[in-house]
Amino acid sequence: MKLAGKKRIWADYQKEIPQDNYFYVRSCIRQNFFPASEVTFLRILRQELGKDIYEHIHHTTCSGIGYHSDVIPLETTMTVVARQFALMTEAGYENYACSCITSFGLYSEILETWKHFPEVLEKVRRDLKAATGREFEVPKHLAHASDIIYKMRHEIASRARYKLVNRYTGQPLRVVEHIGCHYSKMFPSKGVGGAEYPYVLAGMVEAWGGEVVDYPERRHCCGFGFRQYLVQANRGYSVANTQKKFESMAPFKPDMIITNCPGCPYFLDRWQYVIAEMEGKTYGENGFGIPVFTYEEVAGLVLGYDPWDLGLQVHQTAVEPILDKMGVAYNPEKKYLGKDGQNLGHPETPAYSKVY
Amino acid sequence: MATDGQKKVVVIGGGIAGMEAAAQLARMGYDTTIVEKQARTGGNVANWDHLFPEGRLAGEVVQQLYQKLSPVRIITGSSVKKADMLEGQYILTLADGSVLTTDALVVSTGFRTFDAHRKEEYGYGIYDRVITSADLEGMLNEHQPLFPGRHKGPRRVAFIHCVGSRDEKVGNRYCSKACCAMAVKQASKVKELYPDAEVYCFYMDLRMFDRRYEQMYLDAQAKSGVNFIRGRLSEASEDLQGRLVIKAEDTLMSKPLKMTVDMLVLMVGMEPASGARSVAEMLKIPVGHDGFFNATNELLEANCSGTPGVFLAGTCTGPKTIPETIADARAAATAADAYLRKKS
Amino acid sequence: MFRERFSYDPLVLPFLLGLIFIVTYLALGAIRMIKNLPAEDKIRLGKSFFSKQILLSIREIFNECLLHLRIFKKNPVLGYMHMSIALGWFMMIVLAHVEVKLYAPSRFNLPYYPIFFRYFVRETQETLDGAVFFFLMDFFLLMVLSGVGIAMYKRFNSKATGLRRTTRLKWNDRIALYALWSIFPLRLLAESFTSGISGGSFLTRGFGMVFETFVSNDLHVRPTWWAYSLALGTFFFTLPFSRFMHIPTEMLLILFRNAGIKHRTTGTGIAQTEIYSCSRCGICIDACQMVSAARLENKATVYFIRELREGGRHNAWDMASACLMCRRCVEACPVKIESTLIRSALRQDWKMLRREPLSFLPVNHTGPARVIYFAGCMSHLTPGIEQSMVRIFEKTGTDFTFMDREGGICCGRPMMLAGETRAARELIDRNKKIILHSGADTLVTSCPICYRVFAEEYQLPLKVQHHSQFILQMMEQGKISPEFREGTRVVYHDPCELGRNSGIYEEPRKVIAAMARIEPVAEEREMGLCCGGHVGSISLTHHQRRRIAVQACNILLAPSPDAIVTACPLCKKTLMDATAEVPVVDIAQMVDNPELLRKHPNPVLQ
Amino acid sequence: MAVQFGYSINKSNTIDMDTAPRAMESYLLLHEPSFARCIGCGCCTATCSSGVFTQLNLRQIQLRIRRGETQGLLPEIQKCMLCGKCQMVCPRGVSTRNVVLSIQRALQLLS
Repeated sequence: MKLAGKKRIWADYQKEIPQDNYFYVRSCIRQNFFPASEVTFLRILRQELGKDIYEHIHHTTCSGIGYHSDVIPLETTMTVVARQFALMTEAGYENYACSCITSFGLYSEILETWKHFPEVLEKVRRDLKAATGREFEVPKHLAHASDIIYKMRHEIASRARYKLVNRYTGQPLRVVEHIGCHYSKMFPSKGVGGAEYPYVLAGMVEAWGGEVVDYPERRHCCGFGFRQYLVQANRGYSVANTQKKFESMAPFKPDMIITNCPGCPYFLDRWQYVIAEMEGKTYGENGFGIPVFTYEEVAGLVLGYDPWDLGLQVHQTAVEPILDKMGVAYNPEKKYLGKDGQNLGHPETPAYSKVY
Repeated sequence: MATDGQKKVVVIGGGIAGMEAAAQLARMGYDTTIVEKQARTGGNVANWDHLFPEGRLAGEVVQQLYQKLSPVRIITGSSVKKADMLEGQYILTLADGSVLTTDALVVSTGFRTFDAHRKEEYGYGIYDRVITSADLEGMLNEHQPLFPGRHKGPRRVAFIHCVGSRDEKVGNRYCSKACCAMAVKQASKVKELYPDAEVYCFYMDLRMFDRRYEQMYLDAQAKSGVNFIRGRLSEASEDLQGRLVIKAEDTLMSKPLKMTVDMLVLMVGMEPASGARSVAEMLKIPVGHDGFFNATNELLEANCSGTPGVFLAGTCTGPKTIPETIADARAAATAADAYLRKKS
Repeated sequence: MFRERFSYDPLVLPFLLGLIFIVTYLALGAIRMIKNLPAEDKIRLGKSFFSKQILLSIREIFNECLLHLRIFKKNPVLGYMHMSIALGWFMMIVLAHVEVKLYAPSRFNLPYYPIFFRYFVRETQETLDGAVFFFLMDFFLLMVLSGVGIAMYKRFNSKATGLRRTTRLKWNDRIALYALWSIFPLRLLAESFTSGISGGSFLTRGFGMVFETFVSNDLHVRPTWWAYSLALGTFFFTLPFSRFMHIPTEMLLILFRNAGIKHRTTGTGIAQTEIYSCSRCGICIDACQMVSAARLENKATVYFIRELREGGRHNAWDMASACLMCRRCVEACPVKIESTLIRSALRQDWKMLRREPLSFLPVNHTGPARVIYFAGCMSHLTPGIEQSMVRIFEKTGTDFTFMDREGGICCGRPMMLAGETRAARELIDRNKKIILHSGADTLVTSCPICYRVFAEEYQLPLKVQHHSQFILQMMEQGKISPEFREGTRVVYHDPCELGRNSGIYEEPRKVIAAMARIEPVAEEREMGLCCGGHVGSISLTHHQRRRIAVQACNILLAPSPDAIVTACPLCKKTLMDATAEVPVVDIAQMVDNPELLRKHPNPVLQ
Repeated sequence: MAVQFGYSINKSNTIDMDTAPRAMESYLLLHEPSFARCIGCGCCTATCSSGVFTQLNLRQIQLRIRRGETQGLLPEIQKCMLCGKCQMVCPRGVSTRNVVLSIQRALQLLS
């Protein structure tokens, strides 16, 4: 491996990420999967970094899930997206920041389409006007939320309480970075570091003291694949893809996985449980799985936020081994307590997956 | 050297096309000068080890061409920066400020190999054991071991055809013509040097068009034991041992295929030489979308640029094999001769 | 009555021991071979001893084992060589015994006595009464010696005896051969040296007198008789391990054959007898096109059989799988060893994996019609033949149905040739159902490979015809009458399966002769050439096959014909691929469209 | 299994050349060297007499052996009637009949 070669590519794929004043849109499914991640993002930007970041109450789905599941045509999707842009325009923002990778990919696709086919843009403007009476401006910048954390990675590092370092050995933690397919595979130039060797998460890992693991199936999809998961009969295909990744990364003995997509952490996390239950196979140390995090969670951990405030208790693959390795203080007693201190109940103990 | 009344020809580019054209023009009695950007003549061919189909040594072939250049003036390490037409003559200003006048020009700017970095997914420049066909020629030429200090046991090598050719993604729709035969040649060579090695060629189509090439292909299969897999490489990655895991579809099996190899050779295609565009602008030579020069009539006037007195030779008009390049260079010299005779 | 010098001498021991050994060995061997016969064949053999078959056998044994008439027919020099040694030696033995019976009846029961008679007795008035014996013994000794002389010369210069190649011998054969060669010169020496004492005739007496002029004969008597006895002993001891085993075995083989014992699939019984009957004369080497064209000398039948005899099953399998099964070697073989049947048997011996029934093959009925036409797989690669046949059927108003128009089940012969008898049987059963269901009274096929299996294995209650036979029949009935093309000269290529292996030589020739002049070819009819395409071979490479095809073409084209006519789709296609000089036309196409006989108009190809 | 998921993990259909069994390929290359000459043109399959009735595909069988995908080969290869048409049409001169027979032998020896 020649790092210089990667740096050369990273240098080729740099995008302009705005410094401040973001119009933030949430993901549909993250609310359910890892609900604390988006909250953490806002907390970091507003409280740690003092940025102006605005959310609109009337924001809806971008309809990407429908689009990628072949149930909504692109023109409809475009009009829905145009409405989000109208909300941004009405709120006086120009920098559009989204939480969801699929949304990001879809926005990139739509913006690129409009650039090459202005007549489509005009039609969408007419359609939106006719349907809602709204008008919109095309965002000046489109950023994925991970782009913003990437941009702020050194500032975060400067405030870090913990580093991605194994406190027992002093060695950097070995981190697998998994990029959502829709981040840059379609438009390499829209992602930090391009499509083949994306740097957006690798940059965070490096800044926070970790070591990135490059393994053969790095580029492979997490297995979500929309239709492949949505239909129960197809789930064997979904989990097979996840398994392929784990089989490929396991020899590298990674400590953790960091992701920047709503679906990926969910599937990399849950499918480890399913593989363990079906085949009795686990991929981490001591019979545990490999803990999977969103970049917001990792940022929160680095900044010293309480793991339970980061929502790490909803992870199916136990996160405690990595918390211990990093030396993150946590109270096991409080793991399943709600915000108001009420006991939320303890999940059932699985047969094979090892949990705390 | 020039005698009075002797007409002058300048050849831009001293690769094998330029060398052959210059030698022919000098033989016809013209005062001929080669302007070569690099420090030596021979162009890309001088970088090769041996040449298909019969395995002649590239160095010897270039040397044979060079031996015919004694009456030719060779300016190396320089390039034409400016060209002005004055009374039927061209006045060329070179990089060092010197000026040449000439009655005709043969443009033989040739090709450069595709920059394999641009196929990022193949990991050239990132993974240690990914090399290009040009690199392999260099290694063979210098008798470098292909698998230095690696683990024992049989080694595996994969040759990837069409890297930078027939690929809209890098803007090269055309076939580079010589790489299929070159891959088969190199694959056979690797088997000859390392009989235990497993050698694979990943091809899209095998374009073995010459009467000798199919025999090369057959020998590679039947005698050397080279394996052929129809499918284009999708991506390469490194495993824990630093070997390369490559993925492709075996299209004849309709199944994805992966294998771990010790060396990945990217058969880089031909692109117009880096200075070709400026020469084209200077001399008003029409250029195709792919950057290669367009002759006035690709069938019957394949060496005519459309600009009076400017003739095209070799791979500046598109990928060619060596014999085609030599034939083309001679044709360009003949066309220039016809022009100069008519002019006088 | 006569003056006996000795009645015993240790010098008879090598001979005597050898004789005891060989007689025991042969007796046991014969018993083993007979034991190996299947039960019904044993009964057949037993019955044959009490019928006129035994007389036939005796005659054949006399003709072939002594006179070697078949070799004579093939090659008179070789024939003489074999006859002189075999008959000469036989006569010497017989005469010696007669002599002993006449002059020393009391010694007749000593088995060595007749052989060393000349050594034991002294010439007397009484023995001189039998001067004719002296003459005859010398005469036959000379005869044998002339044969041995030819044999020696042949070893060093095979072409002189009409053989391009002679068998490469192994050490065991060489010892036996040199022992055999030395027997008769030694006998001559020994007798010459004793001729002064025991008598002799023109040869021995003559030599004895010459020798006497410069050596002392007496001193040489014992050493030469010792040497003679040793040569005999050596020969007897090495015989079972050498090619000369054919001498006794062939007699057994003749008995077996005349008893009607047929080849079975097991590779034992008669096959084993045949293997031992091979004299390694090497006539088959020249007949084999794998040798002459594809330069695969070691694949020749003589070596294949030797390999089998010496237990090299693996190599033998290799040799068996290469063979095209054209049967030219069988045709050439003086012993008529059915080596292709032995090869077939060996191919079957390679047990294939369990085979699932070929139930996926449908039985697609066709007809009813009077004639059922089976083009054959290979004819689908030469659609011109099929089209021509269809037109001929239509033109002759034949009520026919085309059994495999849309592709059919293979006739089964290729399977059989590969040793897959059971699977072949399945194919046969399916096709048979279709054929019988059609209600036809005649089955016509375009492919001689199919023809042979239809005729030999299907046991169909209807007439099986190759299309050349059908066409001839139509011509004879006046339903088609092709015009004779004045000036057109063609050659006819006998397909192996149609000619040599099915005996159909004349019908195609008659059809062709009605349309063009047939030029004779150097090798035709029984010794017709194989085109090299035969499915009989399993392992022959494309290049080796092509060499055979080119060889066949060269011989066929020697008379500069306008076209090569053949009667087999496989031959046609193979020869076509090997020559561009003249058109290669099937007989059916020729009848349907005589224009095809015109030489290629393309001068480049000529 | 503790939990009933209603699905199971799909097996990969990727050809993994690192683990593919190559014994049969080696056997064929040794015993019928013309096997190496195949260019996958498919003439054999197109002309196949058995192909009229079955899915017998010699081109693919050849490839399967080269990629170690030899499971279930026996019933496939036994669909061949050995008629020899494929051998007649093969542009590369592969002795296809011996390929078929050698595959059967290899299956026997390697089983």
